[in-house]
Amino acid sequence: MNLIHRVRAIKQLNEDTFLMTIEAPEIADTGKPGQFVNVKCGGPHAYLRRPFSLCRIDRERGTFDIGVQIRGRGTEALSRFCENDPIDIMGPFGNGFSLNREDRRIAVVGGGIGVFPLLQLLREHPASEKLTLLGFRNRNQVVLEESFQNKSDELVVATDDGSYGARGFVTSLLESKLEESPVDRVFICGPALMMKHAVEICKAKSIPCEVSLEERMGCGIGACLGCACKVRLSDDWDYAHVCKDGPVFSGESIVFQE
Amino acid sequence: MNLIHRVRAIKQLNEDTFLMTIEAPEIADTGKPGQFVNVKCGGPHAYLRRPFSLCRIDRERGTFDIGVQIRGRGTEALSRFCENDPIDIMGPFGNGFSLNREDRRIAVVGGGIGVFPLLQLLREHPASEKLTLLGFRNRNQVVLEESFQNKSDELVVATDDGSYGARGFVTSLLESKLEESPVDRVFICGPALMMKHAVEICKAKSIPCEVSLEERMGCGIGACLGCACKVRLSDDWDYAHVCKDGPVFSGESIVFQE
Amino acid sequence: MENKIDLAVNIAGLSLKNPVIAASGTFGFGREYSAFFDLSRLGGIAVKGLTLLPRKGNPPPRIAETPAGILNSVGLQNPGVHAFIDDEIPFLRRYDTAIIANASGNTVEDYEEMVRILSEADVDAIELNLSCPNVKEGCMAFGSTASGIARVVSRVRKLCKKPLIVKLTPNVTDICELACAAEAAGADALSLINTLLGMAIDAKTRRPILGNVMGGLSGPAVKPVALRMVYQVSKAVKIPVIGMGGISNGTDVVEFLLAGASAVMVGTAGFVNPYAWVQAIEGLEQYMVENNCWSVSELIGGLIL
Amino acid sequence: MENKIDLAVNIAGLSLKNPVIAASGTFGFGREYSAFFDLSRLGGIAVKGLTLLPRKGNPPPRIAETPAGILNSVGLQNPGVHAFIDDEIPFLRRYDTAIIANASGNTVEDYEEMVRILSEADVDAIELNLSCPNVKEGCMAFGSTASGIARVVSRVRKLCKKPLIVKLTPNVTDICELACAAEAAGADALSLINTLLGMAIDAKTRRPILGNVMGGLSGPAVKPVALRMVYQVSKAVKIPVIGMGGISNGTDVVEFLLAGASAVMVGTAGFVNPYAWVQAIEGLEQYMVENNCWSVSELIGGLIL
Ligand SMILES: Cc1cc2nc3c(=O)[nH]c(=O)nc-3n(C[C@H](O)[C@H](O)[C@H](O)COP(=O)(O)OP(=O)(O)OC[C@H]3O[C@@H](n4cnc5c(N)ncnc54)[C@H](O)[C@@H]3O)c2cc1C
Ligand SMILES: Cc1cc2nc3c(=O)[nH]c(=O)nc-3n(C[C@H](O)[C@H](O)[C@H](O)COP(=O)(O)OP(=O)(O)OC[C@H]3O[C@@H](n4cnc5c(N)ncnc54)[C@H](O)[C@@H]3O)c2cc1C
Ligand SMILES: Cc1cc2nc3c(=O)[nH]c(=O)nc-3n(C[C@H](O)[C@H](O)[C@H](O)COP(=O)(O)O)c2cc1C
Ligand SMILES: Cc1cc2nc3c(=O)[nH]c(=O)nc-3n(C[C@H](O)[C@H](O)[C@H](O)COP(=O)(O)O)c2cc1C
Ligand code: FES
Ligand code: FES
Repeated sequence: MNLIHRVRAIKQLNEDTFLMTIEAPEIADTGKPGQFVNVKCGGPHAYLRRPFSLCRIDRERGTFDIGVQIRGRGTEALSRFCENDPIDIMGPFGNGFSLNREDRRIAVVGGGIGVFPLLQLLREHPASEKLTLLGFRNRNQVVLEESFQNKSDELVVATDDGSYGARGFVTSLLESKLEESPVDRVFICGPALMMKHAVEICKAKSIPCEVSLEERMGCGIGACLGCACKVRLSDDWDYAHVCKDGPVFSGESIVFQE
Repeated sequence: MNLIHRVRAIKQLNEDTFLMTIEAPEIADTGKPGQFVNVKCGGPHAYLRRPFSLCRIDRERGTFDIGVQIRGRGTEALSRFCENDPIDIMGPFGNGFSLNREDRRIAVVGGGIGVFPLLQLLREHPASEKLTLLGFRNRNQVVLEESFQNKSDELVVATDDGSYGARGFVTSLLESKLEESPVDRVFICGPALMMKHAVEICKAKSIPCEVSLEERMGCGIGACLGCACKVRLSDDWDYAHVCKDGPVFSGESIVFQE
Repeated sequence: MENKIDLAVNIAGLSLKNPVIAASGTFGFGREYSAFFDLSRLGGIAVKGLTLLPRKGNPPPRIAETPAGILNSVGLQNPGVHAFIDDEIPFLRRYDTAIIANASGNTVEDYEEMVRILSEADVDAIELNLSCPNVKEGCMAFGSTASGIARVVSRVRKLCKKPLIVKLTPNVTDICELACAAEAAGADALSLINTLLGMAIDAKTRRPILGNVMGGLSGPAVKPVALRMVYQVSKAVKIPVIGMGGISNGTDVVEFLLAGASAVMVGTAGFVNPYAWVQAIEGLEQYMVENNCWSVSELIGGLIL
Repeated sequence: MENKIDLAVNIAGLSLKNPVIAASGTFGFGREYSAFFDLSRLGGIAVKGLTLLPRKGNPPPRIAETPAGILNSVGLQNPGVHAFIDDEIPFLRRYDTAIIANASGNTVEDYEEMVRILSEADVDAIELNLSCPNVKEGCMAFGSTASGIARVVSRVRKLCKKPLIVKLTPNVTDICELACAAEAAGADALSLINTLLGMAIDAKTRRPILGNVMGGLSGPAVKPVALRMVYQVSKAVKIPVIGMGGISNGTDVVEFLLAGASAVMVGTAGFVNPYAWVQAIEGLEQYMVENNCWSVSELIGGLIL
């Protein structure tokens, strides 16, 4: 398997977030929305690879995009890549979101960098009606609004501080939207607390939902058992593994930690 | 002290050796032949700095050159720097070669990458007659011949395999040249074994000589006592430190290891 | 170039086509990495640490990155020895590589039972994990004193019908003392090092990064410690030593062989580079070609002082 | 912004203007780094390890680079305690920073004599080095058992007129046992960790890189082990703990304080970045500003579990 691909473009989205386009025909060919790639970020301090969700796939060009927020040494090193640089990427890994024809109306709910995997989901999902709810901390954090607009029948953006779009948490938006008209499935990605609340809202309305989880990874492919997350069994619980059993799980199955 | 300087040019000298020009007015101003700089090479695997001798100083432009042979992870990372890249360099450190007006005739003897510090020595030494003897493994390893030619009254190049210039070791050249006509001082830099032999030759002829030593360094400034080398005392021996007491030592004072 | 280089080694009756083994806990049961290369290329596979009953392991996060290394607190999550025998051995036996069962227990009786079961199973050797830092009972408690090691090893020795490898912890004052205790009690070979006990803290949240607070350090950062211990132990005992800790490439393999190891294990490096295992073999072979070395035995313990 | 942040700490009577101390053996006697910054900015300076008589140290090479770390086998090269007092203290006293004398010996009597001499000298504290891995006798022999530590510390305690810091080796099974032994014997504070014993081999030459074969590992690579030990020890004893091992910046300092250290030492990182010491102080201060923290004591042991 060839792991060395090529950076095709880097586009700054805001102060600390950028979109990287990578040429990798095999990944573009087989990648599904919700899957992730595991990237060697380089730099003297990032030893392990870092996982990033497929954000947009261009199968014709043989490229895909990842959206990256600079959070620490790995993402910092990644931000220094330039066009045409070789880049070491493994993937695509994980299961991806469900793409059911029966789901006619869907809602996607994204918070912060959790919005990234939802874009490709919107691009590929066969539903006829797509509602998109995105939450950001403030106006400066809003990213990819136009791209989401293009792929949604309705898009609502909220900011925690009201500096852009609706004021408040995206979960409140979800609650009131579901009140107005229910959907067949909700797809959620964002901070753990946000996902927890969103899942509770869906549960209360008996609407099935899927969440995309994050966990610190070792191998990224299921060999090290590093990326455990707690899942409900019928009368017990167990650990599943985000890289292999996920990163997408049915919202009901996850035991969110405090 | 500002440690961040700028790469001005990189020039390949042969397959595994390059010359790097660095803009650093303070280092160019104060640097003396035989002194070295301590360079953060970057890359994921080189933690410590690496020492390189000042090879050529251009005080007007405020730049200096180092000649670098790729030997391992640090020099490998260094070879990837590009023009205009910032580079973290400490120096100049060490004592440098003696520049005595009384030394009218001098010989410099360089082996392999040991030739580098000798170029700036030739450029600055006040002697009226300068003999330069350079030894390389083979024709492909010969570097900077023209620069040395320009600064020497006589230049002889030898290669171990005779593929260029004289055949054999530079120490044999030294021996026969000193036979022909003695000099006031010999300056030697190269592999340990070569320096050992060269010093013995000088000793036999009672000609004072100076050698520039290499040793693995921690701090590069005399604080860690890492770079010890064995020196002769009148009736005993002690450790001196290459970074602070050297890298240039009088040839007679050094106890060369087997 | 005609290649007559002999990479094979024999560790106390366990014959390996080459000295590179996948380290326990980093390679699962081989399935994941079989997508990247033919497992038959490996000298052997030490499977994920097994216990009598299935174990869930420790709470997440279980991985923290540290300078040139990682901490893990997986805590022996595994499906239990019976599921291993039923579900994993058949898969592994499709490949021509040695299977090493890594066994842990809470009590001496656990270890005995594990060895009894595994002696009847289709595995090529048993590696006794007396050194896992991530579980409360067992393991380290036995593994960090000579008397603990002597007790467990002498008891299982009587039941063990396979080559018995004892894996040692580096978190001790005198690893040679432990190595000698294992040898005297009947170990056929030793493997070392397991992980160094460490910890990572997130200054922002003021919390430990690992759910289990402490974890085991592995990867390149530990290589100097591992190399030193392999050197010391292989001088102290007569049985073969399998070296590991931070090995990432063929040069690292050579260093461990020179220090006295008869074979090596590669773990953490494979997380970053899934070809680390095969590249370690290729790198070793290349070194041997370049240095006119025709058999691995010429390198073992070949350090020049 | 008005800065009311209080960086001062008091370690068993030793008051430091801030908790960052230069680690012994990495800072000489301060002269070299005084060309880079004002030594008065430091909380303190632990000088190069001293012995009664001058020592030449070990044969070169004495330094080997390892992943994110270094090995050293300097072996306590120093001019002897008398030369230190005559030639170095006057220089150091030009700066407003605490002087910590790091003392080693081959015998208990050596240690007693060192402490007797240093108690009369113009130093602010004595750090007993019971943990140098680079010398054959003394040090590690005493330092790696509780009884050895108890013996040396209780004997010097009677003679010591300065705050007495005992420096511990990490190359032990149970560092808490040693820490408690030092506390019981009268140590005023503990400092840890000294270096981890390690080794590096050059595959090309098949020789050890260090002239002394083995050496002490320091730098970022050891940070997780150091942090774990500081955490364990500061829970086990009541006396203050000075933490070190791989600290390179302010965030690292915060992590050690959270783990329980009352002050820290910075060593190897300064070889790469001569401003590491002052940047560690500045980074700590910045963290405190950003986190509304007005006194270092709010951070010490502040780990949230
Ligand atoms: C399946 C999956 C998909 C992801 N997709 C994206 C994406 O599309 N875009 C994006 O910007 N980020 C994504 N992340 C998160 C991203 O992997 C982390 O932000 C990144 O690993 C941080 O690396 P760092 O070196 O910059 O941070 P570090 O310096 O390692 O740590 C900084 C902080 O980042 C967080 N972090 C570190 N490692 C991880 C990890 N493996 N998972 C989650 N958080 C971590 C921790 O809170 C830590 O405190 C995803 C994570 C997972 C598991
Ligand atoms: C005072 C001084 C001046 C020097 N001047 C020059 C110069 O002008 N041009 C040049 O090409 N090289 C010079 N060197 C040597 C240069 O520092 C080393 O080649 C370099 O440090 C190797 O780094 P690396 O990471 O590539 O090698 P590594 O991967 O660290 O090791 C590869 C090999 O390089 C050698 N080596 C490693 N560190 C040192 C060291 N500190 N000193 C000597 N050898 C070492 C060892 O033999 C080792 O096996 C000088 C060394 C000293 C001490
Ligand atoms: C994620 C992880 C899980 C591990 N699990 C086990 C285990 O179950 N049994 C065991 O004996 N060693 C286990 N180890 C230790 C490794 O087998 C090996 O001893 C150690 O990681 C050092 O080698 P390395 O640096 O090449 O990884 C584990 C290591 C890691 C990183
Ligand atoms: C080159 C060198 C010399 C050292 N000499 C001494 C010493 O003389 N006495 C001592 O107690 N510790 C000595 N140490 C250990 C350091 O003081 C410190 O405990 C260790 O290096 C860990 O900290 P660091 O990772 O910040 O360097 C030395 C360390 C190095 C790297
Ligand atoms: S990261 Fe290794 S199992 Fe998921
Ligand atoms: S390298 Fe530190 S004293 Fe010379």
